[in-house]
Amino acid sequence: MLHALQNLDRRWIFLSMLIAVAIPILAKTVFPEVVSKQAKMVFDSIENLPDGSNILLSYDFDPASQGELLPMAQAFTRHCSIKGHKQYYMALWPLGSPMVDLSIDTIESEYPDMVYGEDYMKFDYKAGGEAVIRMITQDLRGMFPLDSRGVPLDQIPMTKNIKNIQDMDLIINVSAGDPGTKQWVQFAATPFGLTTISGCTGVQAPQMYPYIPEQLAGMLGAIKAAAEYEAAIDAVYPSINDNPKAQEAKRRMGPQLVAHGLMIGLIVLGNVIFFVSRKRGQA
Amino acid sequence: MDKSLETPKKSNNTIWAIIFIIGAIMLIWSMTTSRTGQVWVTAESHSFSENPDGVYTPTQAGSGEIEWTTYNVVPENELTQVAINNGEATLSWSRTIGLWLAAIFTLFILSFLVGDNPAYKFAEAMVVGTSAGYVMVIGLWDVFVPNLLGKLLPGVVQGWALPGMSAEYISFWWVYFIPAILIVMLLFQLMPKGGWISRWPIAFFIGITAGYRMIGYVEADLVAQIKAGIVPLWISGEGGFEFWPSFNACLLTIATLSAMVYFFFSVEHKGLVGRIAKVGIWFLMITFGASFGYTVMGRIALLAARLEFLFGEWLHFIPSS
Amino acid sequence: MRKCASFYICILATLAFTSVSIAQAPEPPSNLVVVDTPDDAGNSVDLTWTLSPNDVFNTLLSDEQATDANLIVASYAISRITVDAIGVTISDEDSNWRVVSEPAPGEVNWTDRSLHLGCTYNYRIHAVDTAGNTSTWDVAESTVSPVMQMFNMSKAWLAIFMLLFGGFVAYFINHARSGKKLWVRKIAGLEAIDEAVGRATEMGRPVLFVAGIQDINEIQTLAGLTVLSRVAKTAAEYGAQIEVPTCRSLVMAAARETVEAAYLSAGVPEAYQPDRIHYLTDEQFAFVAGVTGYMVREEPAACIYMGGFYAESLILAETGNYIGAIQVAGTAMPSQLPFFVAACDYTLIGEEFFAASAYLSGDPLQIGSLKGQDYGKFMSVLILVFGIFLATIISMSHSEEGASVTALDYMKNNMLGDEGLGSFGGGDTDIEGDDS
Amino acid sequence: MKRTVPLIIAIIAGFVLLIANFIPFAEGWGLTAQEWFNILAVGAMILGGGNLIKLHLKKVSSQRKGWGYSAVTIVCFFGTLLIGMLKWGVHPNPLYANYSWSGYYLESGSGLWWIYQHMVVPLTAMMFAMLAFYVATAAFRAFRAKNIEATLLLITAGIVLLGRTYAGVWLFGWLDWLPEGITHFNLAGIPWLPIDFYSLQFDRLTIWIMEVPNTAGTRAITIGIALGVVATSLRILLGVDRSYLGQD
Repeated sequence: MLHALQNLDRRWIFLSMLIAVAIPILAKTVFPEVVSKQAKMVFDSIENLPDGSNILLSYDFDPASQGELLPMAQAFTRHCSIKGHKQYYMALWPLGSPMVDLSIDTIESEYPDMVYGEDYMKFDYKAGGEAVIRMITQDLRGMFPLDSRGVPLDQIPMTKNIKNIQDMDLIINVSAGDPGTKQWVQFAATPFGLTTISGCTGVQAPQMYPYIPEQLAGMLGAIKAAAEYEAAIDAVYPSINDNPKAQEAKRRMGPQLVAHGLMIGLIVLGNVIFFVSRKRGQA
Repeated sequence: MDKSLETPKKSNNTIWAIIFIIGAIMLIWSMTTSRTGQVWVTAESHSFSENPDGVYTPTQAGSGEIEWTTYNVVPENELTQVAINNGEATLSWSRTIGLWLAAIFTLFILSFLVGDNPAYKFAEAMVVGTSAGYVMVIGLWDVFVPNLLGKLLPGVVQGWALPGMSAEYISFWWVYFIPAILIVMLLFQLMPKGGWISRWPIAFFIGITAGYRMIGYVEADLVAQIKAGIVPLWISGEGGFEFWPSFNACLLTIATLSAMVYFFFSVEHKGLVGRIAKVGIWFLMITFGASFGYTVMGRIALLAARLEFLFGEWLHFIPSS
Repeated sequence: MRKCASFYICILATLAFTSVSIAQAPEPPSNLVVVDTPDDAGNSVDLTWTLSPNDVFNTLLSDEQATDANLIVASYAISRITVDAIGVTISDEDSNWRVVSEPAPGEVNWTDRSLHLGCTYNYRIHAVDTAGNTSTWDVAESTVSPVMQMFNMSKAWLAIFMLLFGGFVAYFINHARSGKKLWVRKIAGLEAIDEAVGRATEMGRPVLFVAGIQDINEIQTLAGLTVLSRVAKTAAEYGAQIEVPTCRSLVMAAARETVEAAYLSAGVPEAYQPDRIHYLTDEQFAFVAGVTGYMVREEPAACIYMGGFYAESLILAETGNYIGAIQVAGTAMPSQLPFFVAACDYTLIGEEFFAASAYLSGDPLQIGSLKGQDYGKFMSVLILVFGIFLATIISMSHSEEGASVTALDYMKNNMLGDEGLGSFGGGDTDIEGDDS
Repeated sequence: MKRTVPLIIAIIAGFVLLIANFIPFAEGWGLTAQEWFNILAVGAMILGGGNLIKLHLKKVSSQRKGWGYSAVTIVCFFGTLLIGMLKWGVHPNPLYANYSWSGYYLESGSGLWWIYQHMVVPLTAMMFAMLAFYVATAAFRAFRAKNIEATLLLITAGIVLLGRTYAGVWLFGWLDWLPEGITHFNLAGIPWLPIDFYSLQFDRLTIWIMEVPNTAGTRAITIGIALGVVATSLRILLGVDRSYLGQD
């Protein structure tokens, strides 16, 4: 038995992980969410702004991470749209631009009253990472002469009177790495005191905690926080409950629960085998 | 990774056979119950004609001077037999083939779990080529054309790709020759000889990075972090002394300081310092444990999203999002 | 304070009275004051105003006004005119009043950042209600010309810290270069490496070394190569075989040089086999597949990972564990450290890895910087301890003023904040041009 | 020429950026330098693509093992590049209908969009998602509680894993069955020391771990890294570290 477990073909483990994730997806299991402090802080920083505030949303992630980050990015878009905030989208990753398009699609299909150029707009991708952040804290036009539709910023109502991103009331950053939340904190939030919130991958989340609350007004770490944030929006705006697309992160918590359980089971089992075999080896 | 130790060769064929059979059953089941992997679209026509100002504005379909058609995807749950019958919705072959390819490529990569195989290698070669090409196209249209070419040849760029741009030269437009020359110098690195020429732009890169990183890190990660670490160890609220907040503040301080002591390299880890460093390493381990948990959580979310794609968009077992 | 309030109530009463006579329009905001923004390049000014009495956020609002839904302020509008300019021509648009901002109700300040140095501007503000009726304009008392400051005083302490921390590093680098010996503590992980190589020799199996997947210009790769030189030397002395697959061709070239030199210094140049140090591929996962393939085939007795790693850290450590090798790792990637710590026998954590490299190489640049950083850390700890001490005293004594409060405020707001040098200690630090 | 000029360029560029933070007059210089930097970053992208292709071309021309896959990479690269550069299948921008090149390069339905949607997205996303499987095998075969440090790490990880799902709440559901006098009480009548067993619920414990020990540990690491960056940057700005200039 012990020997068999020690030499277990690892494809059995692969298979168990596949099943652990697939079954809850097919069964469409959804668990209730308790809104934690962090998710509440993020919700409040958008909710408590006066309607029509300027919000910069920077999508610094790519399709590889969209499983973790797209639900929260979409939740940010929906929340900002419900509140009628002016949304300025940008991307610091070359593959972030199509992620912004997905949010724009959401606005167009779910909030048809919002007008491009008055309520939301998109800037192109620009290369340079943190240097782009530094530059637009002082001069937006130097980096973005045109918006993504090729219109000069002076002809767009939303950007006409915007000199740089110090004119923003809030910066939302959805980040999968570098450049991402750390760079926004270093080059926008700390030197200029701009209120910044972040949605980031699980890999980065623990490293952002020291910045909260002074340098980062709130943070959503990975899919769990996205689910809590969705729940927070649901609680205040129940109409969004009917939209299955707005429940994506909550749906994804089902696979998470089973897979986390599997992970703990595997670690425990692995250690039991380790200790038992070590004992026998000594005996 | 390697087959020799972990996977006896003969078992491979059995596994492949089982996988193919299960896959075929799922596919047949899906195809008998739904429109597996089909993408239906509706047409939308765009029509423009010139107004007296010389600007092209949208007009009635069919009456414009410039016309084209785009297609919008009909979501699975909105697709009705009526719409199909009256020709409103049509099957998009390019998107349907694309969806099947996307699913097949996903399975190619998944096949690596059984063992290294040509399908995986093929998919891997493709991802490297397409993503590199894609990034270069974006760099061209989003940065190179508007931010460099648009400054050096504003008239040409305005009349060609960015009609909204001003066709006039800005003052000091010629300084943009400097980054243009630096790019050319950078590309010398690809040449068999003259690689040293690329040192100029690389030095520029490194100098700028060093300059702004130094400020950014000192301001946000050093000074601001010290400030954030200054908390009173004795916290009292309305009801007087509060134990748990004070306890947390003490723990936070002890943990921060002891972990910093661990990273002192001018002192031997002996005696008191050694013991403090030991406490520091324990707190670091808890930090790493938290990081471990979060990372695992993230990795699983990625897999869940891909399976949702396979089961939803492709096989229609669950509503696609 | 109370006096002030009653004064405002008087004004309000008057205003409320007069508003009846004006047909259906909100009261204008008042007291528009425009001043130059301190510490800038002369392209912005700060505006402040007092809320309109019809603003729901106005704390002085009487119930009667609040119920008048028609008059509630929906937004404000600020407009600007350029009255004078030196050196630039004023465009037609700017020579007339034009709206430059529409603050939401409840807001009492705004910064106009799109100004030009050398121009003079005037501002006015009015309130707009939900029906679109506008109040009369409240014009700023005086025009304003933005001024450029010589030095950004709000960053004065930042500059001091930069000089201080930079000074430590520069001093110690200089010190080390002048030939003085600087002491760095022994790094425990290095003994683990020797042990691992020793065991590999006993078992007659090779030693695997991976220097991360970053390119040669990254500092972690360089540190990894320094450790490699130690590993190679030990292996050469013991007569163990060493295998170094690399992810970048340049790293391969550097690794070959390093290993050759190590074998030479161990006195066995003939045992050096360059083919054992080979480049696999640039692609992350393909590289790991290649390395793990080697691992399960050859079963090295010791696996040493030193450098910058990403997601592949997990796969490497897992395979190494499976084949029962002794594993030693070192990286400064915070997100990958947990996996190495959990799966390897010994891990050099973050800076420890750089310290190991400095310790081994004896390079004055590395040792000097390490020493400088230690002093920087020491100073950070001192500031932290002193600040916590002050904060605790204040909190225990419930005092709201006194020397400790002043000192803590100065620390947090001036030294570690953005209020500049201030006037702590009584000295006049206000320099020319700083009109804050 | 080969080493001195680059050294001067690096030092000047670095110092311009540095002083632009402190002297408002120099702000404009800093902005110009950064604008060049961002444009040059595109040059780095081209260089990256060029290096990749050079490498794979070499493999193909020498017909080394697996050269067929390199050929696939090259074909995919040039195919994507060509389709994207020619804006294949892209309609004009509706705002400027008479400019045929004015459209969005990633317009839905265009050639590049097709490649992005059906090749780039599934391939990159699945490649990354494979880590979920590796993490599972590593859990079984590699993560061992062999000493106090590793044990602490694994226990924390377990709590966080459970605490970040519904299991964190569910596992402690039995607390609701207990009378309040047991779940909440003050130790030995000391009023300032409230004990609340609900705080041990894994979801709350996770939040505590993140906010106290994790924040502290990460803060220590962050401060250390910041000082390290100061040291490396300074070595470049003072011209003592010239490793980026290479050997010759």
